[in-house]
Amino acid sequence: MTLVDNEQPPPPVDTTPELAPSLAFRLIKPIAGLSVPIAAVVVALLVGAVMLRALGANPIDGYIALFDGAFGGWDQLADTSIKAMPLLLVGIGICIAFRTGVINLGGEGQIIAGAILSTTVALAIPGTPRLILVPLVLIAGGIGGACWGALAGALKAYAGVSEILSTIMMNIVAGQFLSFLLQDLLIEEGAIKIQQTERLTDNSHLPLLPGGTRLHLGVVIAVLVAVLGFFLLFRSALGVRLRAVGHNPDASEYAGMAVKRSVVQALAFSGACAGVAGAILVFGSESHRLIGEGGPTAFTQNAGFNGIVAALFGALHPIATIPASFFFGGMLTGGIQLQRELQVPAALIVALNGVIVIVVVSSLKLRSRIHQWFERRSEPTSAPAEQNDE
Amino acid sequence: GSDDADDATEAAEEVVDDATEAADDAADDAAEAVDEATEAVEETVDDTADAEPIKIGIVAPSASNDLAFTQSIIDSVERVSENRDIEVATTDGTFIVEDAAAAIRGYADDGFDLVIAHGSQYGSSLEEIAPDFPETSFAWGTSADTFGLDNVYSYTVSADQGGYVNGIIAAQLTTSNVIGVVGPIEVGDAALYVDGFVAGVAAQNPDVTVNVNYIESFSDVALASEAANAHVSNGADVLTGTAQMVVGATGVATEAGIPWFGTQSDQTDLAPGEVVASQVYHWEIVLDEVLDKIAGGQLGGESFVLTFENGGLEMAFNDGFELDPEVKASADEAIAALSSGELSTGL
Amino acid sequence: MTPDPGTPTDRTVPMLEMRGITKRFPGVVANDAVDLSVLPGQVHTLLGENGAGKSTLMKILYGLYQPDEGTISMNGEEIRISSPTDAIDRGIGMIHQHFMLVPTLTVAENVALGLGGRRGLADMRPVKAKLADVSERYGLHVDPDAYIWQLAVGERQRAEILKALYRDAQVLVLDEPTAVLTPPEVDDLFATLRQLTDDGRGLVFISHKLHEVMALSDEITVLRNGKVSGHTRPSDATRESLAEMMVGRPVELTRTVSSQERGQAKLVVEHLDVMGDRGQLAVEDLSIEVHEGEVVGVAGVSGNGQRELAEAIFGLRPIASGSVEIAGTRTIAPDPRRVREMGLAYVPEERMVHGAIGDFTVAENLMLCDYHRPPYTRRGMLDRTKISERCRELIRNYRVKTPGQHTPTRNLSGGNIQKVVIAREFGSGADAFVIAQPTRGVDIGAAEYIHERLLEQRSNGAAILLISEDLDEVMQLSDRIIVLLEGKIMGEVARADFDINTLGLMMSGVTAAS
Amino acid sequence: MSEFFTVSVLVATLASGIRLATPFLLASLGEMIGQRSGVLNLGVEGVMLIGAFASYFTVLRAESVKSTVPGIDWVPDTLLGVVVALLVGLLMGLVYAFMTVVMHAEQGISGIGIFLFGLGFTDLLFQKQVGTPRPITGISKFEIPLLSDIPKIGEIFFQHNVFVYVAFLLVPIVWFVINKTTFGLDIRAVGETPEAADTLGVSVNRVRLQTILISNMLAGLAGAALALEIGIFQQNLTAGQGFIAIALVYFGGWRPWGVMAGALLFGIVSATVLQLKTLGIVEGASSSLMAMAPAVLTIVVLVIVSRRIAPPAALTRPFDRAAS
Ligand SMILES: Nc1ncnc2c1ncn2[C@@H]1O[C@H](COP(=O)(O)OP(=O)(O)OP(=O)(O)O)[C@@H](O)[C@H]1O
Ligand SMILES: Nc1ncnc2c1ncn2[C@@H]1O[C@H](COP(=O)(O)OP(=O)(O)OP(=O)(O)O)[C@@H](O)[C@H]1O
Ligand SMILES: [Mg+2]
Ligand SMILES: [Mg+2]
Repeated sequence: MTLVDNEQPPPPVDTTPELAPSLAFRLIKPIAGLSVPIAAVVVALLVGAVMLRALGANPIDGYIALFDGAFGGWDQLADTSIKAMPLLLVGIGICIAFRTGVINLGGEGQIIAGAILSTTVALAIPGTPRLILVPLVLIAGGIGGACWGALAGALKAYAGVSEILSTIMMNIVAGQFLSFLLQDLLIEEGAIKIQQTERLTDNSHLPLLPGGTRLHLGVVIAVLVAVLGFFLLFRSALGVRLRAVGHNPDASEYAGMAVKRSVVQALAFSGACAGVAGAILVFGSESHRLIGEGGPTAFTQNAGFNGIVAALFGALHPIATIPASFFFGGMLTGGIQLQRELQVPAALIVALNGVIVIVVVSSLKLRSRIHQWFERRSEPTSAPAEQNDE
Repeated sequence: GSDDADDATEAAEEVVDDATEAADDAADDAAEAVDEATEAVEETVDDTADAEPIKIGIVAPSASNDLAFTQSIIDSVERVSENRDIEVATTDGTFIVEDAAAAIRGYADDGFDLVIAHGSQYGSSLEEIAPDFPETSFAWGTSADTFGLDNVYSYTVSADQGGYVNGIIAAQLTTSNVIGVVGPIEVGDAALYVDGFVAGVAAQNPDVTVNVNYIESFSDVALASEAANAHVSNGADVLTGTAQMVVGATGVATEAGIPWFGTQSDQTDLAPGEVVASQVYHWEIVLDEVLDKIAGGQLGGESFVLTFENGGLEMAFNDGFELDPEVKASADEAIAALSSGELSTGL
Repeated sequence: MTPDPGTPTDRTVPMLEMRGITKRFPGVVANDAVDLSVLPGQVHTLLGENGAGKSTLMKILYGLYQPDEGTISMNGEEIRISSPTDAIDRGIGMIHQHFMLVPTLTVAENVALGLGGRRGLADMRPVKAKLADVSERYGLHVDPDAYIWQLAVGERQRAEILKALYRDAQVLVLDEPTAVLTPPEVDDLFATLRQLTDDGRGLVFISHKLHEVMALSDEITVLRNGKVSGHTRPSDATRESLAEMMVGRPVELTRTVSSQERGQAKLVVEHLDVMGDRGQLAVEDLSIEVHEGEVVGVAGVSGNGQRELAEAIFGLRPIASGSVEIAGTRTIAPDPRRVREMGLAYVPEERMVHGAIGDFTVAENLMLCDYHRPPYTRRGMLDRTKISERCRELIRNYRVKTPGQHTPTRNLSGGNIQKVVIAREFGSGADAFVIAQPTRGVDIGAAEYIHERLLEQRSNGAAILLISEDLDEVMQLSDRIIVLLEGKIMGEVARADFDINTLGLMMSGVTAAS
Repeated sequence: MSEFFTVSVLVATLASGIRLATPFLLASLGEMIGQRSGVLNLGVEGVMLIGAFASYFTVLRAESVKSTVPGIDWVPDTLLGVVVALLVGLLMGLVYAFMTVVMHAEQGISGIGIFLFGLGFTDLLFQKQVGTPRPITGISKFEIPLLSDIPKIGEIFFQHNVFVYVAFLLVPIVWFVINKTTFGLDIRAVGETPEAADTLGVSVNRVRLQTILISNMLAGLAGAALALEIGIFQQNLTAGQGFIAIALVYFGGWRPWGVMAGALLFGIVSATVLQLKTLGIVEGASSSLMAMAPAVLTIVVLVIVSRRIAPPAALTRPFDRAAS
């Protein structure tokens, strides 16, 4: 996975030619740039419309239901935000890992690791005051995910095991371990065995935000982590090291950077983000417990993979990953409503998400080509003057 | 002097308080009476001309045509709809528990009369959601627990009973004295069925070995298929299994020509020559009762169990499989005994 | 391997003519109405500063870029070259500035690439047979079964040329072929090139080394900022005049280094053994002392342990035995960060692989070693104002040509990337340096500048170990020269005894003493 | 435990391991060819699902297919299913090539798009076109004459369905193609140093298009192997096998034999776990712990035998001459 370049498109450097392009030209340029992704989404939605039609549903009703279910009111916006939370957190982790040149496909396992550790903590010390317990379980989640990620990092750095292999395999391990715990050590005592823990005490649950929706603290934390992720990557010394290693590990080593440690750290940070998502999924859940019945994805919601898509849509930038996650979160919550109202299978939404990814990602290059065309039109007629401050 | 005055004031206040309370009570009674009257009126309206259909929302974990757990409820609601005016909406494939919670809430929000949360893993979410919608009735299966809420029904099934009957037959069909079971994860209704089956076999013929293989997945069809192969290679000549991934195992039964016992839905279609019998869940027994109670104004608080006795369980024998009449008779006997309560699976 | 019999060998009709070639890149006009013609049997040299547009012009000729304007004709006929396949079909061959070899394939496989094979089989026997012929004829010896990654640069260069000759190129472009070669290798190459021109082939030659240009060329075209700034012949030019045509100002080509008192031993290497990539002993029982205020040159044909030596000193490669001391402290299990903290800095030879990060901005590369130190980082967070100030200062002091400090470094020309690396290392406050190939592929203007800076460090009392295959450079800058051969010291020569012939002989294994 | 170490159980376990390894092997070999040319395809899982559904559905509706396409009455249903699976693999390959080779889309995200599409779309088609799971007559065992009669050996290696033989035969074939043909030379060059290949007139994008098509067809075939072996389709039939197949390419160090070793390791360990459970040696909750074994062992083995083979240098790097 090639890495998307720098923090931001380089600031408009002073290559300003003498002849400023016409006003109309300057107005059209950003519109032309934006038109491509918009057109791509429209194409994807048209494909979706065809599928809806084929399923015997009215596409317009379908999209109204989808939109309404995703963004149609405060409750819907809250649900969408809650759904976006794990995508965002995993996505931030992906930004960190991918920019360090590490392909973390282990979000699923790291979410589970975070959930297991945080749940264990909450079950062990149920009487702790909320003000202490809530931060504690979040931290425990982060630590759980970080350890699981760091293990893959250490395998890569010190044993030469590709992280693509180890993270995929470790997802399986974590899923089975969760299943084991929920059959044995952590299962709720009851007449019928359900793979779930007992109800976690209210003082461990993430507080709801005012406003009467189900929006909880977890969403705020996710956004906060995105901002932290941004500062980590682009404003801290550590970020310089991680990105340097991501772009060119050899040059980084020659410059005196600890490459192996960076790989482990990147996966630890990445795992920590996913682990926090795991904790929030437990402590922000409607059910107030960790449920693994029906397989690990019943709990992780596949966020370990969907988060990758969100991060790449956000150009591996933690802040841009916020709207990207929100968009995919909306697709998922809207999909539930679409299914309920029009009785089309939920699989449609999964397929439609695939189509959106396919079409939008294909269009990105087109966009940069258009961008280049404009660049060329506005280029100077002779080689640029030497830009020395002499 | 001042003390007396104080006392007097207190006494006066008490009197006033009492009076207010009495007035409140009266008002409450009146309001209740009005409510009841309204309800009565509404009921009559329902019973007579207008007849707005009862809206039922179903939320279930796997596909509605999985020939297993989810399909059992869909089919049952279908059967109920033959005699009743109901309108059904389904959200299936909701294996993500939080999505199920959202769907349950969505149906309640949309004013559905009955929301069926068909998955034991949905219970804990329902426990939190149901109190927010006191006017809506919820049904949760499979479980015996209603959380003490008066708008939640729960329903479950003595899956062990059918398992037991299947076990009795299976023990008579095996010649190798080895039987294989392909299970998903050892929890809930699946574990109950398997345990019942093992008990049935043991009751019939203690010499038969039952190899139980939980493949640790509800969805891995390929692994289920290979688990069945493993059973066959270990000498099993009768197979059974439960949950939606067994469609992988029935193929192995077909190929090897080995008898198969089904559960949850009639699985004859999966292996027309090999399925001996399937335990079929008739949730309509529960549904009918629940709908009657809802019509009567009771929104929950009760729990139902499908058994042979109440007709919620039925053995569907496959006509395409020639079963020795003696064996069939022993099965019928077991069913009768289980129905009458003479016999228990011991679970 | 005679020239195509159908080709007239009339040596006055240009076999290649490029006319009015213009090529624009976003923000740059790389070629502006450039004309170039090559006669059969002629070496036509393209000269110009880094980024003048030489490679671009040649990439157009080879079908890698399409010109925005202009025409190309061969043997009088106008042609369109839309891909390298077209170019190869027309008899154009190119030795690229950066080797175009697949390191994981053998020499023979690299040669056979794209040729197809009988029934789709990659049978190397006929390839090797023909390759043996070509090698024999032009004296280009490389083991056809060796993997490219196993080869030294000189051998890679020969493999590159063989690829073109195997395809019977009539016009051969050589983009800085000598940048990585040692003087004896250059001599061999030139002998081969003369043989090629004798066959009637036309050559386009690009180099930053003026003495080579003077020695080899028939015609010289000078480019500046994408335009032709002059056209001449060696007989009408001097190195000084060429330099001035390129740079637009007089350039000091020879430099006298004043002798100065050396101080204490700063970098001491004793009895060092280091293993190479292929498990052989690459450095053997090697001892060197570099004192404050002294430049010690390490000369030698590439692949004789120079890289391993530098990497071992820096902790990038394990030391098999022996020791390294920096400022009196022995490095134990060193890693680059600790070595740097001990005051040693390193300019590695491969700037794009080891020296700089192409996707990072100029500013980020300038700070690559210091970013984590105060005042640039406080409590873990970068101080962007301080960093920006520092970068502006370095860019100004080292005359780095860049649109701005936030430009991605890969968009800079090679010489400027090298200046970025030099600026970073010299600006790091270190007082001892290991510097490898500081001016490889760098134009004379920039090279002059880098040399100036190096000597400035020396006069400030820095200890400098200068590793270079460019004998002129080593002789110009060093106080004494150590010659390396097969990982061992062949001998040491003091400044007073510098002589290009003696050194050349020592490099090939003949000791000065004998 | 002693029950496990009987000859018949060991033989059955090995045979079962080989069967389980087959879909992995087919998909991994395809992925490996793609990666050798510099293309990472994370969409294998999706293409496997599409291939599985296509072959299943074709067999299910073989009659109507045969009545619409004249002259193919003689073709066995399963073969028809395989052909259709290869065709849809080809189609998905074209889509993926359009995205990554023509449009230069980011390979990782493109693959995930294909995966999501495959996952949702097959589920949708299955629900709308098939409904409840309906068994088909899948592919049956083909006992290789003579060889299958060898005691033990015959049972382990020569009593399988055709997919098994095809998959294992592909190993030397792929090795030969990559190492001994000009096409293989092109693949290796393009995956390592596309610029160099380009300067010698090798069309980087055409080679990549070809490997993408091959790789997707093999993924489709892997799906068919799965569906036709089990004789049924269900949503998410592959249950993560495509991702494991990708991991096995890394396990195998981009070498066909290494990939085969990985697939066999994974398959045989899975089969062993199944046997241990079947025999009641592993019971209860600990059977979840045992289910980790294939994943854990793959990592452990790789740590022990680690050869640190570098991936193809140009993996995931789109090639664009104008920008190089
Ligand atoms: N692919 C490209 N995209 C954008 N700009 C380019 C590209 N290739 C070259 N340029 C620009 O064209 C100019 C000329 O580059 P060129 O490679 O021809 O220089 P050169 O004369 O070969 O330099 P050097 O001596 O360093 O090799 C450079 O300033 C550079 O900015
Ligand atoms: N994508 C790009 N955008 C802008 N300029 C580019 C780009 N790629 C290359 N260039 C320019 O192309 C020029 C030449 O690139 P080339 O690949 O020939 O190597 P170089 O770095 O110039 O070589 P050397 O190290 O010998 O100077 C550089 O000056 C650089 O400025
Ligand atoms: Mg150049
Ligand atoms: Mg250059």
